[in-house]
Amino acid sequence: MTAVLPDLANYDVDAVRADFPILTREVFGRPLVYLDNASSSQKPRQVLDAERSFVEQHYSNVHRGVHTLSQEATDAYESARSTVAAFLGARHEEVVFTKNATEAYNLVAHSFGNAPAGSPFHLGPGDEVCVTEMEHHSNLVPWQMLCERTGATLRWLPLTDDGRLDLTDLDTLVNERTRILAFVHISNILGTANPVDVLVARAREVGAFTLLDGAQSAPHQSVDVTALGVDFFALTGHKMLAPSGIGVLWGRKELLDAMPPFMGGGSMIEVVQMSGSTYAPAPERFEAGTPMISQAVGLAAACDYLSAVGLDRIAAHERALTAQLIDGIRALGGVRVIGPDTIEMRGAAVSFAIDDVHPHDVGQSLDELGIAVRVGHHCAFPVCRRYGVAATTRASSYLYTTAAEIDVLLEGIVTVQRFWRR
Amino acid sequence: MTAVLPDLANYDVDAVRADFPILTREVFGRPLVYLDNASSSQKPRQVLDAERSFVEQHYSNVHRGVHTLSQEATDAYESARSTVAAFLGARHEEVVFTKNATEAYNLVAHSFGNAPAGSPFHLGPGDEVCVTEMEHHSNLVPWQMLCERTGATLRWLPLTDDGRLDLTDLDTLVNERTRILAFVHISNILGTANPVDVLVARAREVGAFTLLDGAQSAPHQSVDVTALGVDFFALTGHKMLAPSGIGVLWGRKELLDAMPPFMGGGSMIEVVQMSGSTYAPAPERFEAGTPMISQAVGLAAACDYLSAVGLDRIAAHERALTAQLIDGIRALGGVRVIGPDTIEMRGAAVSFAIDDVHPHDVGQSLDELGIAVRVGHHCAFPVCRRYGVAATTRASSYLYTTAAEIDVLLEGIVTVQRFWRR
Amino acid sequence: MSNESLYQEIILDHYRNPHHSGLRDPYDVEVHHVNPTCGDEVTLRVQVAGGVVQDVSYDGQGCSISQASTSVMTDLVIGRGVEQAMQTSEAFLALMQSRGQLEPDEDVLEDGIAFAGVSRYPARVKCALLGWMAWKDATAQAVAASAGGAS
Amino acid sequence: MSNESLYQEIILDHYRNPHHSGLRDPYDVEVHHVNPTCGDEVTLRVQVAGGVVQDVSYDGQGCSISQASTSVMTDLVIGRGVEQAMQTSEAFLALMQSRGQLEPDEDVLEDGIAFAGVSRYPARVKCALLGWMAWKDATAQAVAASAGGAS
Ligand SMILES: Cc1ncc(COP(=O)(O)O)c(C=O)c1O
Ligand SMILES: Cc1ncc(COP(=O)(O)O)c(C=O)c1O
Repeated sequence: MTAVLPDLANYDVDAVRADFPILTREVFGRPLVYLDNASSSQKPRQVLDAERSFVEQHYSNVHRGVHTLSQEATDAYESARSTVAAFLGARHEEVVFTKNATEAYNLVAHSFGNAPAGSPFHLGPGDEVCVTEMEHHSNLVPWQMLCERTGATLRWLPLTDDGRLDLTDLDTLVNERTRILAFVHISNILGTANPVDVLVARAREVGAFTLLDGAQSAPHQSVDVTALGVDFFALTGHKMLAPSGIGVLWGRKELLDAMPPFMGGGSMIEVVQMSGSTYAPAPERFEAGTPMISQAVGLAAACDYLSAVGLDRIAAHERALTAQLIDGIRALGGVRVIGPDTIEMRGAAVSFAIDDVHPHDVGQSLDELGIAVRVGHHCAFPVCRRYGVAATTRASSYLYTTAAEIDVLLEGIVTVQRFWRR
Repeated sequence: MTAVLPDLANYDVDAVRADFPILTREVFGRPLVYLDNASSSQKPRQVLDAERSFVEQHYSNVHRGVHTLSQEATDAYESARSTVAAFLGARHEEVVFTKNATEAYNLVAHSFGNAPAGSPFHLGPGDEVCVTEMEHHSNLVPWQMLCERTGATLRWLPLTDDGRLDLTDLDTLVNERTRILAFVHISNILGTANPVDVLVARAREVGAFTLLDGAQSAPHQSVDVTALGVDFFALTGHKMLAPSGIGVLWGRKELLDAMPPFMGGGSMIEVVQMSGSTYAPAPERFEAGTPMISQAVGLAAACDYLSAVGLDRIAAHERALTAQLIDGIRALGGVRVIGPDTIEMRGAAVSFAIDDVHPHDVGQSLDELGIAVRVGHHCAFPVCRRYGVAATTRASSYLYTTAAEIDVLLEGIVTVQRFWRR
Repeated sequence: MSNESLYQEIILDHYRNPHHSGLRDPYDVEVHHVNPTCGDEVTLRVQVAGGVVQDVSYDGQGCSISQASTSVMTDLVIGRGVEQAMQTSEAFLALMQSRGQLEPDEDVLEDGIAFAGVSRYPARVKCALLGWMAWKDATAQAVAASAGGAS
Repeated sequence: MSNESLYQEIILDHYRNPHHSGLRDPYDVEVHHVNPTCGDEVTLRVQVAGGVVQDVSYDGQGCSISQASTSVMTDLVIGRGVEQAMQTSEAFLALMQSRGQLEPDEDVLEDGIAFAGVSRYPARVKCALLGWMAWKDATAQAVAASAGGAS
């Protein structure tokens, strides 16, 4: 891929937008205003082209083949792994490709669940897993299921009224019995950015493993897993310009190599006999079956694209938009932000509630104005319950969002308020 | 997708080939002769175009969103499910999208492994799982792991010298203790087509569930899961013209709805509380996290393409090529087919051994002639051991393979023999 | 909102002025249904006598679609024979599952035809069905109970 | 085969006429290594004395690359000091892992430079390393044993 990017001395959002074919679409005769990025992002032609030219010229299955296409495909797949590793400040062998972030959490939970007594990963009655009340279902349900299977106990850090983690009881909730502390880097529903250092420090004190859900951070800011000091980190490609169907589990190599496998099948084995098998080292151990070959190529192209634009610039751009949105909402009246209502320690997803209008009606009415926002529980049911709402409306920007689009949303909210005022 | 296909009154392989951009490639200055289809197939532009135009015009995350793109993407994803269901003679709700066939087998094995005592899916010591000695690792290792977790016993149907299932002890090996009989429809290494009816009849007698590995059948012949009478069936998209990163588990609806979930996360839930969750019915129950959205669209386009060409014609075309290859090999001398050496009850994958030449050297030398074949254990280690070889060379044709290409391969084998004769 | 809007005037009218709302006595059966995907809920009572739906009353939380649909439903079933009302409910269900492909029959569905557009929005179909499903459940229970009592 | 061929004449020569093949006495350590991805195997013996690799003998099954590479290896280590031989082995390993990016040093690797092309074929790298890894393992054991004996 040669990402022909303009000079972005001043962040040139129009140049970025020109790379995204779908952004020229109209909805109900209006220009599409895509503010559902926390759910999934659109794809630039650089990513689509990288995947397509790979498939049209070099496609084959990967690993172990000796013919030319097989070597080329393996090279492309493995150099995609290197690109992602570099993107995360990690080593090549520490990057496991999964189909999404959800599989990554299930992988770790199942692997731990398969560990025999005596293994450092083993869990049983008396052991604890700690999460937070703001987890996405993907980083909650696998741990519930693991606890059910093993008899371990699930605990969770509660939330404050202003949408932050309540760390008052951190030392009780994360304790000597805690085997793993799994938490979200940036909440997809509240937008909250969590204090990774504080949580990692406590986990280290008690010898618990840490897993960080980076589904909402990796697309929006530069991430260095080594600097973060966690043991596991996951991201999902479709939220960061890459194709659907690919995600990443990053784990420290010595942990991955020591963990039992999750899924069994081709590529993850060493020697297979009918009576039993031995397993390959990581990352292969966790990549059973034919992998997401062209999707890995697409993900690498997405990482390249994001790096070329610059994660720091993207973060700064989104920060300005988030401030504009939060300030705008406050100015409107009759609309309440659910989650932090300042831009300190937060991401670009902003959930809100319009007085007396059901989120479904908000979302549908905004759609008729061309504005795509998400309504619902955002796979974070417990958060809705915590803040006493059945659902929220969420607007989330990304590198191609413009200040003008935020204005369209704010005007749209006014239209909705007028229309539904009874 | 509108597959503009020529009239194929006589199977027009050139017209088919024109749809596959990669087939114009050269390798070492020679036209690519791609005979590694059992490992993975190439993709026609109809599939690439379907996926790309979806992403450029309708992409969004699926399910629960109310905005237009979200509805369009959900429609595309769910109608892909309908297309695949129709392709298999199944019902919409019986089609679960997975990342590959391997995940499908792990899904069933893990779900069974999660079933509490008393459940029809529960396994424990004294229970048995039966497979065959010709399974792909993907349909073997998950069952080994399940047996290890549950204390159940793994048994297997052995092979005859001519590459068939040895059914002599079928009634002992599949017995009242057998909970599930998992077997391959068409072997990827031997080419053998197994007698599904005989095995299903025996499984029914003893009340065992049946799972059929269709990774090598669905791409090459028309499959009707209802007529086959099995309980579960799986395929993998990349072997049937679809993108990598997508597969299908088909299961009878009443079974899928009753089975415990495999992975936890978004979309597969009904109500989530911190203290525990309830799960959605199938297929959602088994599709945790953001699915392979554009890949499902690609898979549906692949099904449409295969149907337009006609599975029966494709099967007939491959049958002729397989006969040509087997006869040609026999005529050469010094080459032994590993697996059935007639075209009765077999697929298009032909494994062989050239006297005194290591398969790695065969594969590499053929590559230098532009011919892509697979060498190795083909993820079927026990089969190699059974036939006393470390590895085989395998040539496998598909709908775009020509008789001329089979001739090139046969000549290539002669060249290899000459070159390596010491 | 636009012409193609989901929000037909009929829907907005029912939402703003729901028919038969509020919980009333007497009733045979009361049910509580929840739409797990959005948390909407309805509590609904039915009274059936002589094979006729005598009354349906309800109270609930939800979006305009679910509220209006429940209101329309009460118009279509109260005072009708159970069998006929069940048929109407099937017709509404079929319309909702049609993904915009069915031409609704005004003679059968009356104001319910305004929901035809909803069927193009699978995410909203559950909203439109919430009240109907609650009614069907409650009525089936009431019929079963009276049949049980009669036998 | 073509000019770009993996199969350089040097490789074919060693494959057809392997040097130092066959198992010989005396030896200090014997190891058996298997390449699980293709089933190739080698049984290899080393004799070390006075810090020098006195002999390496072997017997094995495998493709031309693994056979020839083992033959080349014996030429490069027999009669050399253990330390120097280990350095040569590291140089060969580095070449194999270079994915075609390293220019091999003929002074160090002699016939081993013919394997430079193999590094472009990750699937074959394990073949080329089989004999080397077996030698390294056996030699390390022999050195450890004699060090243990001496202390
Ligand atoms: C017979 C058979 N079963 C299962 C598989 C596994 O397919 P996948 O690797 O796509 O999961 C394959 C292909 O590798 C196969 O040939
Ligand atoms: C915070 C967070 N974690 C995890 C996920 C799960 O990602 P995926 O559905 O791609 O597995 C998401 C996105 O839905 C998310 O926002």
